[in-house]
Amino acid sequence: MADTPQIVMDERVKQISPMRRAMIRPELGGIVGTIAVFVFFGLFAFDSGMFNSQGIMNWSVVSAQFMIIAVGACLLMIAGEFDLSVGSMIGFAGMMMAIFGVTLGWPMWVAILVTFALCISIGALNGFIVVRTGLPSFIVTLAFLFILRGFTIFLPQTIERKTIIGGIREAAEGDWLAALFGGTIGKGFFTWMGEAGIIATFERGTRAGEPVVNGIPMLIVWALGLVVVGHVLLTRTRFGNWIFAAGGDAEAARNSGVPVNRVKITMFMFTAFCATVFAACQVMEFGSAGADRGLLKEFEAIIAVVIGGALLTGGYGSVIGAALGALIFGVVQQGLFFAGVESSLFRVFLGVILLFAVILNTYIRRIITGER
Amino acid sequence: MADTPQIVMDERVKQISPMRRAMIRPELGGIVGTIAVFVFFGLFAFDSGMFNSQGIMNWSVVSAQFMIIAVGACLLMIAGEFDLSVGSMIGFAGMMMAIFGVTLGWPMWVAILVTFALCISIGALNGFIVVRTGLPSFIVTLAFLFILRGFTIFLPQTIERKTIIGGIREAAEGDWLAALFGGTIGKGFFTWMGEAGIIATFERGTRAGEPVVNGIPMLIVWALGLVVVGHVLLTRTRFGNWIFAAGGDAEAARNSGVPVNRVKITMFMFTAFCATVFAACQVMEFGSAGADRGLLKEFEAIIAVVIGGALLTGGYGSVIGAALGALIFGVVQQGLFFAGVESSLFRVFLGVILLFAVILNTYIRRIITGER
Amino acid sequence: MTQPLIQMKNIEKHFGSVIALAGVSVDIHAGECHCLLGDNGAGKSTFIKTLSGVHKPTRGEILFEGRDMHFADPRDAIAAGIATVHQHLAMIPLMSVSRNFFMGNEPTRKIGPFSFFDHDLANRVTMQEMEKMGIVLRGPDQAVGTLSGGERQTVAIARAVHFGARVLILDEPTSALGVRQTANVLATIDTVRKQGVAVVFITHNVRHAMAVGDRFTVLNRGRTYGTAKRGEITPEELQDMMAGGQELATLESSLGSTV
Amino acid sequence: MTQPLIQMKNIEKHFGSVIALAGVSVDIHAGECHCLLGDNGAGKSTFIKTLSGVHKPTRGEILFEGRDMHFADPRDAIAAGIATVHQHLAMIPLMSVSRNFFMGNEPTRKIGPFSFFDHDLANRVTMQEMEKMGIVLRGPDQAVGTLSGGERQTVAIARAVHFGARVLILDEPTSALGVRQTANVLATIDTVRKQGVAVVFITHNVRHAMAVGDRFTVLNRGRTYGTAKRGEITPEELQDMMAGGQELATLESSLGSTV
Amino acid sequence: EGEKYILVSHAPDSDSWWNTIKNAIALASEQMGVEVEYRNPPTGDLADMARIIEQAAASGPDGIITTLSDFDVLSGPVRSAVDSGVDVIIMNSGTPEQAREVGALMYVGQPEYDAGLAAGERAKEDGVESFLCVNHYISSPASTERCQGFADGLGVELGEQMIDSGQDPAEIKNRVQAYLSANPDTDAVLTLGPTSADPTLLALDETGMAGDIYFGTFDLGANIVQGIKDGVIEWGIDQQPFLQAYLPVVVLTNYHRYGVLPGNNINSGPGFVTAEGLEMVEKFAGEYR
Ligand SMILES: Nc1ncnc2c1ncn2[C@@H]1O[C@H](COP(=O)(O)OP(=O)(O)OP(=O)(O)O)[C@@H](O)[C@H]1O
Ligand SMILES: Nc1ncnc2c1ncn2[C@@H]1O[C@H](COP(=O)(O)OP(=O)(O)OP(=O)(O)O)[C@@H](O)[C@H]1O
Ligand SMILES: [Mg+2]
Ligand SMILES: [Mg+2]
Repeated sequence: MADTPQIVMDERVKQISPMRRAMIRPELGGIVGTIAVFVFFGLFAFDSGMFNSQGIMNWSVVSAQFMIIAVGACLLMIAGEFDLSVGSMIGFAGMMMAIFGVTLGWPMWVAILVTFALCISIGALNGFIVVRTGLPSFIVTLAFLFILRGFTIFLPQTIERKTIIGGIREAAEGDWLAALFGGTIGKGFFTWMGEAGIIATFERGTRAGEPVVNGIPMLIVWALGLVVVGHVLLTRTRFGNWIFAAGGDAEAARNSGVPVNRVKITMFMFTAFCATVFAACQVMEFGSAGADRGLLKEFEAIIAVVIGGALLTGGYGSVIGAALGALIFGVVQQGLFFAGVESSLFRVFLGVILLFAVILNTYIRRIITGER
Repeated sequence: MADTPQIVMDERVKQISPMRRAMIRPELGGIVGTIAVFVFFGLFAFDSGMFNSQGIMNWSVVSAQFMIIAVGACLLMIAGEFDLSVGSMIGFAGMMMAIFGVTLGWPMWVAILVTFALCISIGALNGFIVVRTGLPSFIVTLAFLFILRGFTIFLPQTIERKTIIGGIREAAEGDWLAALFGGTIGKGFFTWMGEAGIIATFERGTRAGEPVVNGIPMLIVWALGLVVVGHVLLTRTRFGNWIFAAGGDAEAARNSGVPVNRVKITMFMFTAFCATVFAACQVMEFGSAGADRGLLKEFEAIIAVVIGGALLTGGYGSVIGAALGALIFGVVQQGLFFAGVESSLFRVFLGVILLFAVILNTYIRRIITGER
Repeated sequence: MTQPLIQMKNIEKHFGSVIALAGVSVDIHAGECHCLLGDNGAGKSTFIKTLSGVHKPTRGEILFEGRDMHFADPRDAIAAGIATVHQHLAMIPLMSVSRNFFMGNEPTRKIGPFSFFDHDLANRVTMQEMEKMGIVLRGPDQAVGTLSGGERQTVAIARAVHFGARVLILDEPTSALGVRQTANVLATIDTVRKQGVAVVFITHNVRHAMAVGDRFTVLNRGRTYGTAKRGEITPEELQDMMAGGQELATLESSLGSTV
Repeated sequence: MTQPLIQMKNIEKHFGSVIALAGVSVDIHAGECHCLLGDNGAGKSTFIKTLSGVHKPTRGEILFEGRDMHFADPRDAIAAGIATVHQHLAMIPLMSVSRNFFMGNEPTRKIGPFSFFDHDLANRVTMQEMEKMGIVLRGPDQAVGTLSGGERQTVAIARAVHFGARVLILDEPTSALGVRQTANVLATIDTVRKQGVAVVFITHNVRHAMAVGDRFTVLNRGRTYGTAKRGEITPEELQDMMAGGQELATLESSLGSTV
Repeated sequence: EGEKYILVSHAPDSDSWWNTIKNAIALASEQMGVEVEYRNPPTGDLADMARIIEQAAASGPDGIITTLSDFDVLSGPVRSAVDSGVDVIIMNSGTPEQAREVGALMYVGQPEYDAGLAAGERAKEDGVESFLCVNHYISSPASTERCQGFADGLGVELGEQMIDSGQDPAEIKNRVQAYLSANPDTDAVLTLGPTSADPTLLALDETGMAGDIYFGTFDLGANIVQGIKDGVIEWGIDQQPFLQAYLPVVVLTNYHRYGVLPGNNINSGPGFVTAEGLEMVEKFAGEYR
């Protein structure tokens, strides 16, 4: 029998320094972008109030919103699919909560739970159609974009004779589950900070004397929670490996014993879950559900994920990256307002940043994966 | 030397009947859909005015609109890319014509030509970025969706202090080029038909006695022209073969001597051209350009193309199919109005039709291409 | 002769109007290398895919140690100890070598109620196994996409050997490999066989088949054309069988000996 | 000896930090089959891609009939009479056989000022050429995706033969083929060579190389390892060269003869 | 009996303000015994709306009630409808002059620019010198006109005081906060409807500026009414959409049945709703108000 010949390192490849190797990771684009964005606004909008406690809370909340849907979109995209119905799902979920909780008068926690169940089932249906027919998810979820939005307008109009249903805050008063989405935490701490003069207090109006920021909204808690869960799931579990495999090459993964269909359907469900969390937080904060909620959110989620370094075609990406993408997106959006840039130019900036981000990320990814 | 052994037909495959083979073509889904749609509305909306001269003109014009952008989107999609910036491009092109022709007061034909040049260059830029960086066209054109829309809002806002610029009809009066987009043809014939009582005439006002439909709008002429040109280009020319090849497998095509980059960039330019034609017809007909023109038209184009049987991933499709897809889309959209369906349910129908159409088309395609 | 590890009886497989397998029977014994030969499109890949759970046979039965087996999907086959290296590589270029190595068989470690992917173990095992095959990786987190074709093939085989306790199926593993890599793979087959594993080896190369095969089954147009034992058949006879029984005499004379 | 049709001198090709070719020189003569051999990753495909215009060499020169040549892209090479069948098939599964056959070389017919794709001619030629190769198509509009792998390979070769007036490059055309199909391809190479075409044939199979090759160049790690003429070298020597000069003696003894 | 009317709006079908309109025509059709259909361009694209008017005319109704949010785009189709024998009433946007020009019977509504101007003048009296206009529908010309009118009423440049807020409530809220903390000496906030007013209310509440900053809004909704009641919102400009839809139906029906027609246009707004007399408003906000 042959003793296997010793194969040595290829002398035809230049070695990459360990320092460079440590830096080259999927999140790098996101990290660089985040630093760039903060430096930029630190220079041009520092005295606009963007970095006082209120300002920080301002862009944090916006970024947290993006983060919630970006986590779902990121995992789904890594699993090789994407979901254009996220925005419509947000509108639909909010409306269903309002119809169940206000119009039908169910206890709010029942309304919320039933809505979650309903939306996750729709996510599963999306996924089921995609894996069963082999159609591109672009088309299938585009169909659901229309279908869900149609129902979101049609149902309240038929049932309640209006397209905004209010009174949710009142209906949710004292509800244990609603408090998980609508409240804030750390109120005591912020009050103390306000008294100690660490953060500013209101000088005028009905709440003079209270601290300008009176707690961390649950929205932010959810966002961070989802990012952590998503990150651990993706990088530290067996299921995470399956997500990468399903997106990298579904056929190969299936042949290696990965239950690809289950993975994909689960990810569609998780995306729907994230959209519903988004809707629940929004409905509880604003107290009303409208038929126009969530418009274009699917694109915003995809943009955050792509800025965060994920590959549109699946199999590559990181939740931390997506979260940083959401942060960049939120900071830029709010920062332009703080900096006083003409607001209709926001879209132009967004487009340009998106282009630069993907070009940077492509470059990084090629180094990592040896893609050609 | 070996005489090459004679390989006979494989006995392990059932033969397909010639009849079935003749029917199985990319357009089949579109043809079946068209027939189904007309039968449906013939039954349910016949006496609603949908099939009188005015009604026919109505859905014809709407379908023609879809057709113009669908032809571009179809060829681009067959070449393996797609363009999400079509809608923004429509808004942008119209706005530029208005700014050049009205605000700056250039002769309308100069304004139109400069706009065409500008928009086609933007299309080329889109294409150039896509082929150069190898980024998915989804992302690149999404960036341009935002950038162009941003400028479409920003420019008139800054220059004219409003988001809508009117007075184009006046500026275009007597312009030879504008007439190519805004006028009608066959006036004499329609007048005769009106006099002969074949079609209805106006009952009052300054136009009393004239026929209600007084000619075929140039929009329809453009649509049919583009469909014919697109179809011939795709099926009967060498360039058409390159389009299929570029979309089927860019690498393989390149190795076989197909100038893939040129083909793709040209198709991006052609899509931009179609969008500009759309914008020109709209602007000339309505006499004003607004920042909200063309919203979501990119999806409508893609939907028409996909209903028409093209493959989202490129390399397969037909212009005739796309045109039928546009016809179906237009007839359904207007027909639902004629049939008096609750308008918020329109989207639900659209989504459901889209799903059915793609499932049917996938089935047909698998038979043709032996895809697995 | 002992009881075969796997008996496949009259397997048929239809894809719509295409009849890929029209009745194929093969026995596979432990510690033996069974070569599957045949023309392009004869149905070899389809046949082993029914064995590895990718396709469900339309008709026919699979006996594993005498008991009836039904694989719903590849996971079941893998769980039963059947490891497969498919013709079109089952590697995911964007993923790291160690993630690929353990794809579908991830080792887990419990921390409290949760079980986590045990990266340390995975990395260690991967480096070890690859070293055994004579390939030194830059690191276990190197993406498979950066490996050469031969190296990838080796990862796939190493993986199958590591997990494939009972049966190892190799679908044309050597077709794209250089001479040295081929020698390596053949040597590995030899080792594995001697460890008592049943090997199913598909190839178009008569010499590769003769080098390691114990038995040779030739498929032709979806049917078993015949089975022969090592020593009972000459390379030339085998070659004629593989070409579907056609004598390639004319070619031989002008181009010399067996191809 | 006559002037070579193509001389490639000291070709180097770098991809970023990867040095794929570190200086390779090869002469190609008309009417001769030149075999290119070597380990996986030796640079064979990269080398022929510089010849077929896919890659621009980083350094080195290509002389075509003694004149300096620069190919900006594959079209130029094709125009100069260099036809290539790439290792990873250059066929588009969704397109019909005749469209594939003429891809990049579409025959046109003028009607007025416009030139149209001449479908009739294309279909006729395709059917003829495929029949010559022994493959009867259902029709010229059958999609390539419905052909078996071997049939596709044959289309690619038929296409290259049909258009490749001067030089025909085949990158591992036989690696996935059955015995009969392989014999077919080798016979085709023989025919074409006798018609005065220069053939460049890449393979890992020593026997295939010996069967049709007139000269053999072995690449190793991006460099020319050596060139030999038919009759000057034994299969065993050639095999040792291909494995990078390592003697495979141990393997030989246990598994018998050349693989 | 059973006359058929079609009401065409320019709003995308997610715009909630039009809900009142739908309710009004439902009520009017029931009371008058006529059939009224509601149509709108799904994305709010005015060019699509022109097609809908053509379509409506083709389906041969007795009358069409439509907005005239872009005269250039809509005048052609409306005039064709009139000429082909369909009676048209212009509602909501447009001006009485434009209505006359296209041959409509009458105009019912609130000229947007004038409403903005009136509001601006009122605010000026109250000592406002700078403001923020939260435009949630920037691509619609009517909403820009409101802001422009308000600026002209105040006698200041509009400039960058109008922001494109988008339609997501959280983004609106945070953009308003961002603007206000970057421009702390802003005197007033003007919102253009419930979509932007509701989040703005929250924004002001959170920044503690509620009740302190001068806050006016167009159109009513449940939260706006509550805001007026709480003293956070100074006034809401009520254009009474109910009347805009209800009256044309009644007018058309009576015109067709008895040949009677009011001699003049009807300005349904601007009416300023303030803290006084809120009861009925409160009860029906978002439904009939
Ligand atoms: N999923 C499928 N759908 C339809 N036909 C199929 C499918 N898979 C295989 N076939 C057909 O079944 C036949 C057998 O294919 P298979 O891949 O098993 O051949 P093979 O013996 O492995 O050939 P090769 O030596 O070229 O790999 C071929 O005619 C092929 O076209
Ligand atoms: N586009 C590219 N970018 C980076 N590296 C490349 C590229 N193409 C080839 N290489 C590298 O160049 C080397 C030579 O590759 P090539 O494909 O020419 O080998 P080969 O001799 O054809 O091997 P095989 O026998 O496996 O086909 C390999 O190390 C390969 O990884
Ligand atoms: Mg096979
Ligand atoms: Mg190669």
